[in-house]
Amino acid sequence: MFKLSLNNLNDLFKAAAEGGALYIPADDGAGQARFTRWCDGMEMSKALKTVKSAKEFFFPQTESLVDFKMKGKEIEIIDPRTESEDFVVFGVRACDARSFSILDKVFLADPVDTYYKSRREHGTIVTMACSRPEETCFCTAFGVDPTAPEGDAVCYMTEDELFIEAKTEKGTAFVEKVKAVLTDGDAAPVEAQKAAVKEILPKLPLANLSTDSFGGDKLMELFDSPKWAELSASCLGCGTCTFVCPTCQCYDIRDFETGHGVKRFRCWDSCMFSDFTKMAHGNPRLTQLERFRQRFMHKLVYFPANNDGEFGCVGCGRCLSKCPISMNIVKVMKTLEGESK
Amino acid sequence: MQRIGVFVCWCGSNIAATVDVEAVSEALKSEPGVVFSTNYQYMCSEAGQNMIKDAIKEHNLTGVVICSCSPRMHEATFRKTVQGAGLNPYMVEIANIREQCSWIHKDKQTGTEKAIILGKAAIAKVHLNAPLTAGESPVVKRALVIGGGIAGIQTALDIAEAGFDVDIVETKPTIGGKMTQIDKTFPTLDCAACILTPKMVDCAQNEKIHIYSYSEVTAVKGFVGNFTVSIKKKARYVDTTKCTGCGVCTEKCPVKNVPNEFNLGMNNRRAIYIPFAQAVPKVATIDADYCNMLKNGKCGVCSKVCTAGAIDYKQQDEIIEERYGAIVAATGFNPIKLDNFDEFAYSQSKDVITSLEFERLTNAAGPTSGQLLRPSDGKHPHTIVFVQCVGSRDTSGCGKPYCSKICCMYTAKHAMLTREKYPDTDVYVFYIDVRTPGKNFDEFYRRAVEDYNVHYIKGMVGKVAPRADGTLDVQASDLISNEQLHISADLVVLAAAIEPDKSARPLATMLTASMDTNDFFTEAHAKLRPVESPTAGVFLSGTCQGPKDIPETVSQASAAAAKVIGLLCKDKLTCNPCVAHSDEMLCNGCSSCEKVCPYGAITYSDKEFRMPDRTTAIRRVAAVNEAVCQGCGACTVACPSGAMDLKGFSNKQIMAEVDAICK
Amino acid sequence: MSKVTKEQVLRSSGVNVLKCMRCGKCSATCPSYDEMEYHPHQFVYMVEKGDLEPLLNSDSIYKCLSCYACVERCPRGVEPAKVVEGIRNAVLRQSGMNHIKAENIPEMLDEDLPQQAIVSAFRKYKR
Amino acid sequence: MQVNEKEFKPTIVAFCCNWCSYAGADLAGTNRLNYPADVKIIRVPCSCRVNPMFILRAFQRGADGVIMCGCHPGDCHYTTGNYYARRRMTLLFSMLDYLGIERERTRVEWVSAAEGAKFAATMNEFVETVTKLGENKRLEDLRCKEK
Amino acid sequence: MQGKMIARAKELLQNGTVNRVIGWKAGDFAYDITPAVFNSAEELDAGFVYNDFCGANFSKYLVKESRKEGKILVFLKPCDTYSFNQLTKEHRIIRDNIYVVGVPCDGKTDGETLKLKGITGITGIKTEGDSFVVDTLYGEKTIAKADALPERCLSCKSKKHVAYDELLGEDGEVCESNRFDMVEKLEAMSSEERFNFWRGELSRCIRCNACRNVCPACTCERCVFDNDNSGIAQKAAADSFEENMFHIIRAFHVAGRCTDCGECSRVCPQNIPLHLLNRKFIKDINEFYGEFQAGEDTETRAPLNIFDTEDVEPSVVYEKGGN
Repeated sequence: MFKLSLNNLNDLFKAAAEGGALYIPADDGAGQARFTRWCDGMEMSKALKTVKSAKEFFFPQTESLVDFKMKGKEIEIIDPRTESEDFVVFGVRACDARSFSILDKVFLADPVDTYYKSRREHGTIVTMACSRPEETCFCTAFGVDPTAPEGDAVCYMTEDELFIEAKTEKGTAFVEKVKAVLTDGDAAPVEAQKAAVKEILPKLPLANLSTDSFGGDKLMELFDSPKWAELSASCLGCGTCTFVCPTCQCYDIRDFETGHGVKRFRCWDSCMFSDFTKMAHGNPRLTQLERFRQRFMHKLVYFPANNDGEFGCVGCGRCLSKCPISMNIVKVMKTLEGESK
Repeated sequence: MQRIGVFVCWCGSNIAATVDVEAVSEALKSEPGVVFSTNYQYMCSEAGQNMIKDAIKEHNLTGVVICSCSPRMHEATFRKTVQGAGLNPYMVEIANIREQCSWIHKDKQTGTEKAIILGKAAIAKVHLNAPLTAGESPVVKRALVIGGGIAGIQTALDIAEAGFDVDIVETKPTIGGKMTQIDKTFPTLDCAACILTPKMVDCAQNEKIHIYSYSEVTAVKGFVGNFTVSIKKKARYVDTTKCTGCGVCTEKCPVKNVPNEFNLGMNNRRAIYIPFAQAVPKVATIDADYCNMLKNGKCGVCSKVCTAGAIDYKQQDEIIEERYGAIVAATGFNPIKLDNFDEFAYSQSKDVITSLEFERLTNAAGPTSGQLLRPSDGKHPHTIVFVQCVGSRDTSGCGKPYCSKICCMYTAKHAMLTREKYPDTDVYVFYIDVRTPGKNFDEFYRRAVEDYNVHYIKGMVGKVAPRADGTLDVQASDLISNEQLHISADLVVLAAAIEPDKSARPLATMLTASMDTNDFFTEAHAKLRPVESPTAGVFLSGTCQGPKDIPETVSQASAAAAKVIGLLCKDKLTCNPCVAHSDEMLCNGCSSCEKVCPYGAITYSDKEFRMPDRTTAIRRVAAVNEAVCQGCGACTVACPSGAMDLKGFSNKQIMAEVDAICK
Repeated sequence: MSKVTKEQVLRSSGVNVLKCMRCGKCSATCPSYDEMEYHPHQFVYMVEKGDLEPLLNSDSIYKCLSCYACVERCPRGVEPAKVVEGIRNAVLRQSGMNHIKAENIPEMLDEDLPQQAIVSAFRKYKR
Repeated sequence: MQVNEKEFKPTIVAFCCNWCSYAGADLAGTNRLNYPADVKIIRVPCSCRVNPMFILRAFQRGADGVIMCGCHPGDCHYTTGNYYARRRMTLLFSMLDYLGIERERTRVEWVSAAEGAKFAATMNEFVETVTKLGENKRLEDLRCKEK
Repeated sequence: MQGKMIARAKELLQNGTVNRVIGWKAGDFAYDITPAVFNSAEELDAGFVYNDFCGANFSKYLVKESRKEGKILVFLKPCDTYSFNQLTKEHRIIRDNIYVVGVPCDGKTDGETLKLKGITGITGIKTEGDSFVVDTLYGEKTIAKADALPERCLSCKSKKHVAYDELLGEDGEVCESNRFDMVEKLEAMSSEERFNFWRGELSRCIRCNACRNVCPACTCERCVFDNDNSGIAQKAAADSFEENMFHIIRAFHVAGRCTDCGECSRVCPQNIPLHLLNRKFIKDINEFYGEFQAGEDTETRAPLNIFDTEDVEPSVVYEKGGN
């Protein structure tokens, strides 16, 4: 365990950004936080969470897959991937850290998504333990410990100091890299903070959220529940929940005709969108009810069914704060609770 | 994927001189979808057209791009060509590489590059073309002639002769126009009234012709074959069905001091009047500005003396609506106002007059009963100076930049007639050029000089100054003897420029017919379609299109009539298939399109639909009446959902052109 | 004396003599006509032909009153008076007549004389 | 020969209504009135056919200036089309200006079928203005600029 | 007011005037209120709320709801009634199938606005006079209501209902509003400053479509941006151009139809001030073509569907100040 005074945070960032990119949560000018490429003097946001999760480092909102260049009737095929730079994402919360293992199950399973894999290999994740959880947090329901995040290296921030501990090889490399600005640290303040946060966790309004009614084996009961109708009735069909979600991984592949050729790219899709999974014959989920149900069934039933019981939600609470009509996974779970018994 | 053929025209050297046609056809050959590309000297020639037809057959072309002159020139030609080879005529796109490329660029490389891009844009568009089929719309078999001068009269008579109903709308109480005010006509010197009045009477008596005199067109809706026109019949306070034209009222009316417009204000008429003896319709009209009864309710003399009981002080303006298949504009001309020409002392001296006033002074029905007398003192003038080009060919902004065309001839006529009737008169004509193209015109002018000894002086009058003794000092230059002359004249006659009647501009707006900067109507083609307006169904007759003398006016009037007859002979017109189309599944039913449609071509109705979410819904959706839609596209932009699109100019087609041009 | 060219006159007068349609209204309107050897329309025509010599040597350039009646009346906007002015200036500039020098201006200033007049004279008569 | 100094040649899209402005452009050609080849004309039936979408599209695809020409107000072949177009373009241009897109890149000009000279003069002037502004950077799509 | 509304809703259900009610349903926290349809008195008792967090505008839901069987009761706040009128004018809702009860509004806030004021970990909210007393995991906080209101309510354009079948409580008046202040401020900037401002704002857009999907003017059967056939469909802002394009075209499509209800800015997860785009059009329309408030009635033609022969020329844009 190493530490540094928060007064010297900029030095840490400077060291971390050496020879690569460093991303930290920074205020975006509209009062919210987003991961931003660090430049000298940039301060870290005090916010608990960024609006968008950290998944975009590995699974960007839009990503070029292949370029076709046309000259007259000739077509040239070009792989547009250029990234080779290593990067560090600093200040990832426990919930987001967990999301990477969920995304890995999707993208690194056979067939491996090489675009994702390459970014994953280039990235080092430095997480930050939570000290001030909010009312919308329910990560504990999904087995996430906000005081002990996963990640290549883990940080703890107290009043005036930052503690850092490497967890993986990449994490050790990171700590090595910035070691010049660190001093040896004592685990006591960290433990004290953990204990304090553990005091707060049971007081969170959603502390008692239960996943008992959900899982891979609950398919039919839940699928046919009549309650989906009222739950989905007011859904606007926007993609806010999906796009702020750290685990949503659906994408669409589109072609953009540039005038000189075609750029094939993928972009985040949302199961809430009316053209989600639209195929040549049309759309298999024609109503908002079906699309709405898909999102929650995927997280609470289909995903665990295919991944040894692991749920596709990390309880970050972003959808709770961001849904325009305040419909969210918690309300869905509470409403459907008991349906499967 | 279309199979596209590209045909690049040289247009002789018109295109080939500044565009490397070979390079263009070669470059376009490698565009996706192009399976054939060639170039040829004259694509519009028979050989060129056959080349296109052969290529369509040989290469199974589904689309054709022709790089040539403006589509306004030959689009129709090439549509027919491809149709002849079995292709839908709307599978052709023209790249305008002449008017918009070769003719404006001097550098061959620049021209060639641009021509290639224009060709690519046309190819991009034709990729998205779809075969279109034209609908049909019925033709209302009735024509409207706006203006009842010699042009309007001739057009109406010819149309009626062919068996179609025709209405004349004339703003004055009588038809006849300017020609009624003219005394004699050149070059034959017939009496104008003698040749015009029989035609006026023919109009009145022809049962196919209806005359709306003292009336104005106030609104025009619709389109070729189906115009709806609002006509305001101004109140004349006389029941035209009862009035016998006896004229008693016009003699008894106590208001005697109304300037008589027929004689250009050189004498007076009464408040109730018949413009002149041969007026058609020959009915009285009350001038509301002067009538005591209408102004303050005190008089009523005309009503008392009218044995027919035709006077109706309560008459109101009336607006009627009538439908027409064709409209002819024949709004005529006026001499310009001479306010900008102080140097000629027109406003200072009664003895400086315009040529039209001179006509009245020499006309037997005029203020002097045909005696040529000075307006100031009623004495016979002994020295008369005619000044030509007053306000014509004037680019200084005071007058008109064009040649008024008729002045040379009528001035020769005036000069000749004066010398004939009053051999003791000295007549001077100041001219810049004497323009006499026309049959027997130059002979006529030479007679004035040689037989009648009119003094033609090459030069211009600079100043006319009234003298105390009542004569006019005319200061002028004689360019040939290189001297400045001072002539002491008794009468000065100004050949004022002519301009289109002021009613033409608002009328053009109503008709959506275009005008030039001088407010003459523009013809569809300066050489090949001189009597048609670019607006389908609108035709041009007489001086509203440009300065003309009477024989020319009559020829054009008959030509316009022939065009109208050709149109009215058809039972149906083929519509423009490039019309709006509503995709009902996208339509929101919001009515935006309906609100901006100038033709009322869009209607809404509730229809039952099978919706994408497997439900059935009754939705309010728009439908376009293709026979009524004219294809402007206003609705397509008003529609937020993109349900409205325009065939032949679809969103995607235009964007494809944009893409091709910008890349 | 160096040669005065047509271009010089055209440039200094700003007149497009090609606009002339030979109507003669300029000369018809000219109050100084009888005094002049060459008349306004001749100035325009002769400049167009490049026949400047007679004009340069004629008194006519000083007989022109610069009343601008010809400019006012010309139907084509040719502005003959400006052509006369152009020739006159050319002669003055060539002929070593009394030019106005900047340093002489102060002594010309006079309470009753508008300064504008001196400025324009200076513009016209400076070397 | 070496091509020295790359002179900036703007790409200009001109939307011209079929009845007036396109005919005006033809007349400019008939009268051999020069204007730069940078201007490419797209024929539309009426100025009211011009969707704001087209204008944005042109900028996206690499246009540096977009000009729309129609019949003079009151002279529309379809009676009222250009009046609607005038409102639409006024608001659109004002919005583009508000978003910080150089206002001189967009323009509306009324050109009648008889105004060939005006058409040429307008295009000359517009090309000059846009050339001075330089390349459109603020409303570009980088993907379309890669060659 | 909540009590009165529930009582009236029950009466109307009871007497058969309506068969269901669209209203606000309480959630897990004080602020997470969801629009919901209530079918019975019991459901109303169980979840119906009306408090300072009931910001959602129900007008758009009526596009679908008014096409269902039976009449629906809707509670509309003053600004919602403008959207309601606009939708009626455009035939998007079937007026006869709706029973409108106007309810007063003193401004509505939401959890996100409070969080922006630095109040996090909210576990409960009480209203005390003109203030909110907020219980948080980290202690009690008090904030004046006026400070807790979002921009749209601080510059409220009208407290008057322009459409209703009946009113609960007093009707208000059209307000003197300063809603164009920020637009004016932007107009006064240099072109480059404006460009940088908007790039900063729009670059945050994640194309979630929340603004569009909540917008009562965006009720297209299928949006051009979702329609592959439109030629401009786009699912993500793959280039900064597409961010601009989406928002310009969306603002243009609602120009003259947007009532300035402010829902777009309320729902934007990235806090982009989208209302500033719409207000620009509103301000321009007012200046160029005379004062116009969309949704004020159901008859007046939208400014883009009408014209005056003497309208200003597009060059007015160049003649304005700034650069």
